[in-house]
Amino acid sequence: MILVGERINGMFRDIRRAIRDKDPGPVQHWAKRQEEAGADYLDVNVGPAAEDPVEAMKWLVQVVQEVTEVPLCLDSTNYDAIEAGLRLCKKAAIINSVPADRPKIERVFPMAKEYGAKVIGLTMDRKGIPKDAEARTALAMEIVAAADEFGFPIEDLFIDPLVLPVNVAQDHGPEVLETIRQVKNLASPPPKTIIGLSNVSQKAVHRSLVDRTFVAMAMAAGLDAAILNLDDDALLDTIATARILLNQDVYADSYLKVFRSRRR
Amino acid sequence: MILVGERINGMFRDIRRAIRDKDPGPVQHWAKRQEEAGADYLDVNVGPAAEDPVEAMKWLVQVVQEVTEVPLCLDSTNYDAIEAGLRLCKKAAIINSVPADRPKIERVFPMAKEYGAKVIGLTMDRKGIPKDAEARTALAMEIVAAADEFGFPIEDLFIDPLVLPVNVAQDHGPEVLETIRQVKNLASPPPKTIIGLSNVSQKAVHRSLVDRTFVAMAMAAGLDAAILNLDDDALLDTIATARILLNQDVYADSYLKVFRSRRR
Amino acid sequence: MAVERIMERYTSRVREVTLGATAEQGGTRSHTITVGGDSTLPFLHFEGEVPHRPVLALEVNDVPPAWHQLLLEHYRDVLDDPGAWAAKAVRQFGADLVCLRLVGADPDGENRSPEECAQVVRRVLEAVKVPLIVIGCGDADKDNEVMPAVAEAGAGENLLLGIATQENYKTLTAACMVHKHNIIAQSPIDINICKQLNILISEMNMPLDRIVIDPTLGALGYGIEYTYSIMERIRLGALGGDSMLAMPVIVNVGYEAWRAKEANVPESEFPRWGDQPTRAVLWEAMTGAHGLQAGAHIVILRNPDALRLLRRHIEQLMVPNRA
Amino acid sequence: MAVERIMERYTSRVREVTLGATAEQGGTRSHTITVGGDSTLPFLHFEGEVPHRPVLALEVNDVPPAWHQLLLEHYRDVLDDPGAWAAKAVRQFGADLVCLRLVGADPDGENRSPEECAQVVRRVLEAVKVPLIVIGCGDADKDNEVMPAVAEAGAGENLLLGIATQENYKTLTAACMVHKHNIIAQSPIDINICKQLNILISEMNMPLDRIVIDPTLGALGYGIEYTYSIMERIRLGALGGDSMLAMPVIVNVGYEAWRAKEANVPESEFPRWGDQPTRAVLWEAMTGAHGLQAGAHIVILRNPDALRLLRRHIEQLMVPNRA
Repeated sequence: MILVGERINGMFRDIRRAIRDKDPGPVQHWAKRQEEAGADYLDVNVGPAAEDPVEAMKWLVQVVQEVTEVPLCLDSTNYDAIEAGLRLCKKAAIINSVPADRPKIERVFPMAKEYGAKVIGLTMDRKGIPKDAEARTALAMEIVAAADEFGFPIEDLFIDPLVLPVNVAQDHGPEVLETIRQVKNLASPPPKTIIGLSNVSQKAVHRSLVDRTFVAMAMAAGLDAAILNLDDDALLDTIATARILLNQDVYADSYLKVFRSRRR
Repeated sequence: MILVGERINGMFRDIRRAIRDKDPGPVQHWAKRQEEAGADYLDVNVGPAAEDPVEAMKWLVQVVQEVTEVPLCLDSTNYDAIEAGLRLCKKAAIINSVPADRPKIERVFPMAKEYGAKVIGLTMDRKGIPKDAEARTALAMEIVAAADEFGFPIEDLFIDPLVLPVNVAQDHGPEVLETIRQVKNLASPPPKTIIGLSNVSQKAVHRSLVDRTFVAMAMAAGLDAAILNLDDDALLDTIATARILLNQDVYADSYLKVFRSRRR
Repeated sequence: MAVERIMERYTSRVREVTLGATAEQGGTRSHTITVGGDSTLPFLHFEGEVPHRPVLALEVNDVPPAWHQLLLEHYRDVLDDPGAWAAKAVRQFGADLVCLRLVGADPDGENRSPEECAQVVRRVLEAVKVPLIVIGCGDADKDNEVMPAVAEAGAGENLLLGIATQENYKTLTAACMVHKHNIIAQSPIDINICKQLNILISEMNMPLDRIVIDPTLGALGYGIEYTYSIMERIRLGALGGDSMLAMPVIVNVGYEAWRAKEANVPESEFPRWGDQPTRAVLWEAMTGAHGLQAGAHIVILRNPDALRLLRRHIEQLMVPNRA
Repeated sequence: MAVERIMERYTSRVREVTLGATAEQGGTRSHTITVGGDSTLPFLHFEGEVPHRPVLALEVNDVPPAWHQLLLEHYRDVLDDPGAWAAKAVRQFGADLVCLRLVGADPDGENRSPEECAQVVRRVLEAVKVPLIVIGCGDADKDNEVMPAVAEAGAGENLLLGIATQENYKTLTAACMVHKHNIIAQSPIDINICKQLNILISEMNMPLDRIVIDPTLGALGYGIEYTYSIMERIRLGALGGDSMLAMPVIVNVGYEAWRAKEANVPESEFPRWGDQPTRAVLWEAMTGAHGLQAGAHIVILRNPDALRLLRRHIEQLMVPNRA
């Protein structure tokens, strides 16, 4: 599992304030903390409130890279902000994200190739997010075909089937799991799959329980990566256990400890 | 999810002693306790040490039925013991179990029909348990075909793909999950699937974590039932959450409490 | 070629709720009304049972309401007397039950006292012998004073009292439990809150067969499709064994339909919309018909003409269509 | 028709471990030996790198062992002098390194003192300049006394010391850490215990590049296939990025092969098994060849004839087979 830390996001109040006040403190705190928790990537999102998203993204990327070498996942719908960020990234980043929408595809894939970045493709188009797995997979197929067309390596493409909150869109859950399963058959090698895990428990009670139950189910369906809350120890324990049960890591009595300390 | 309480089993010391001393106390304690925890069935197994399995099974069935109306899952490789138990069961029971072995199939299905019992079919034959999902599914198919031949309703057949301990047979885990998925395509209506959940964590550390992670994964694959430790609250919470995430129960903030109290 | 008839088999059914109490049951109603009990989707008689036909209530206010002229015309002679209004609704217009709305309690309006409200309830109970629904003014704090007095005044009558919401259900639930009434549990077109509220009410030890769900119907043109999908899921939940969704459903059609511009604006303003009186009746009736199709068991109306149309519609819907 | 050559791409490699220390590194060895570093399955040069050829050790005992006559013949002149034995093993028979087994420490045998054992180690270190492996007598308590003395006696020499097990690893690990030696971590043909033991040792802060895995090889005919599958999984784990399995592997072939009846019984007893001396050499060599195919980096042998056969085999295995 590729673990992407979700915490450097302008949706969180401390990060929003840090961006506004140009205060690197909270940003670097979370960069280090997520690195210690085993982040493979750090998601970096200026949030919807940023006045100048391009400048804010540049600042975030610089500030984060001052304290960690963990590569970044640049998260924005503003592709100028993403490109500005990519220019500053010291390691190959992930572009988060592109929907199955032609003009955006044409903007993102050439940019990704230029900067050697990976890409997250969303199973949505201008009409929004379809409910059933077949329609979601069809949109994934469009993105896979586009990647192929632009000569973008499929192994570097992550399909995000778009998890929705269980307390308002419960019927999407099984469809997301089925989409993960189907996407793994779209190409050889198949694209990777990724989810924004915390979405599933948005405004629900028992958030950690919901998150970790869903991640186990998604991993059983073939999930490769997740953007998630690395501060949730029970969640990391579940991921470690799911890896053991899927025979992806060799069991040893200390497997939880090993998983937690694998980056240190 | 159909939950079968595992606790009335001569493998446990208190039950073994109870059978030996004809002391109904521990048996009835666990019967009530598992009923309160929401058992849909109570597994009843005299254990390997019982001197007279037929008499022991009769005694267990009687003693359990004195305190609960929860139906039973008669668990023995001794079919005379099972038949003696079936004769005493007040409600339709489950026969646990029959492998893909012709003489045993010929003994079990007619008996199941006579007593209106459901049947658990194991994906093993005289040669043992195969590793890969295809071979397991092929054995399941044999059992499904046999059920059909004997006019046994497929909805009353549970296929058990045989979970093995993760710390000695780690490579079986993904195969079991795949078998669950494949078995659901064997017939229309498909047979049900069941696992002996606690097997997966046998002699492993973090047993509850391993159990609940695996059950979420198996439920995502289509699991219908499990023989499990109903004393494990975290496990029941995970099952409740998986049901919510699979859209099998409607989410409400109190869903955990509702799931726990559904039998009361 | 023979067409295979695919039928669903459900494991459970909607719970039955009985409203009203006769003399021998400790009340003064001439009869009781039972709703619910369905073991299939609405009116699919060939798949399961629809044991009770849906019932229609007419709304009665304790003070003359600021309704559209067209509506007021039906009730002009009784607007000052809720008892007479209720009697007219039942005897002249054929309502199965009366839904008394205690608008007069509103602190921003007449701010009537709990005792005054209780008096109105007594008056209406004397005036009609059908089971009674009583709904507060909508101000949470005031309703928490008024409804206990109403529950006490109606003790023994097995009323249906409302409206409990996720934010304010405890006082009303307690009052219903003490005086053995039924409760309306309202959620804002949200099945999760609907279920959660039923859980919360039942956790106070209110019996599940004394709860009626108000899913908050959207009027025709105002989110009616969304209500449909929520009500369908409620019914499927009930049929699938979810005991916290297996309650009969009440929909407040008169109130919602008359909030729509389409029911109110005169032809002069939108000539292409046609005759307003006809349009208003149809708007209310169609909203009600939709509620029935979606699974409603009790429909609260305002316009007696809409009631007449729906009554005929229900008769047709209840014709067995078994295979 | 062109055949597509499917190649695996692994993300990681086996860690390198270096044994011995030259004068400038603080020791007295003439050279060091590095094992491991593989980035592919054994000898698949076309898929990845096999940077170091596997090395062969000959076993030397501190007291004359109760070995089969056939073996003893090779060492008859040096059985009483471990130094001379080691020198013969290296100079005459061409062993890459010496594996000194301190059988004499056994409390049920000669029960030699730690200091006596340390003295033997010093003697062997003087006699040969190749890196040294030292293994205790197998009695856990006694080894916990002996091995710290051995570690101290060999300080600076970067020895490979054994044998740590899940039940008894702390004393040896501490001794290796203090005196900067490498450790053999042995597990009973069980990948889970293998990994767990590496974790336990590393949790004591032993650097991972100073651990060598002994997976407990089964001899030919005695579960060799099972060992193969465990060793294959260890290698696949290492290549897949499991740092707790990415250690070089040592196999105790001489000891295991000579436990087999097939190596020992005379032709007279089983005429169809053929000439015993030839059979014994082959039994040991074949067990060793299997160990190499399964991923061993260090093979401990007893019979110099088996060593000669394996040496030639390794030369052939190391011929590049890149595409």
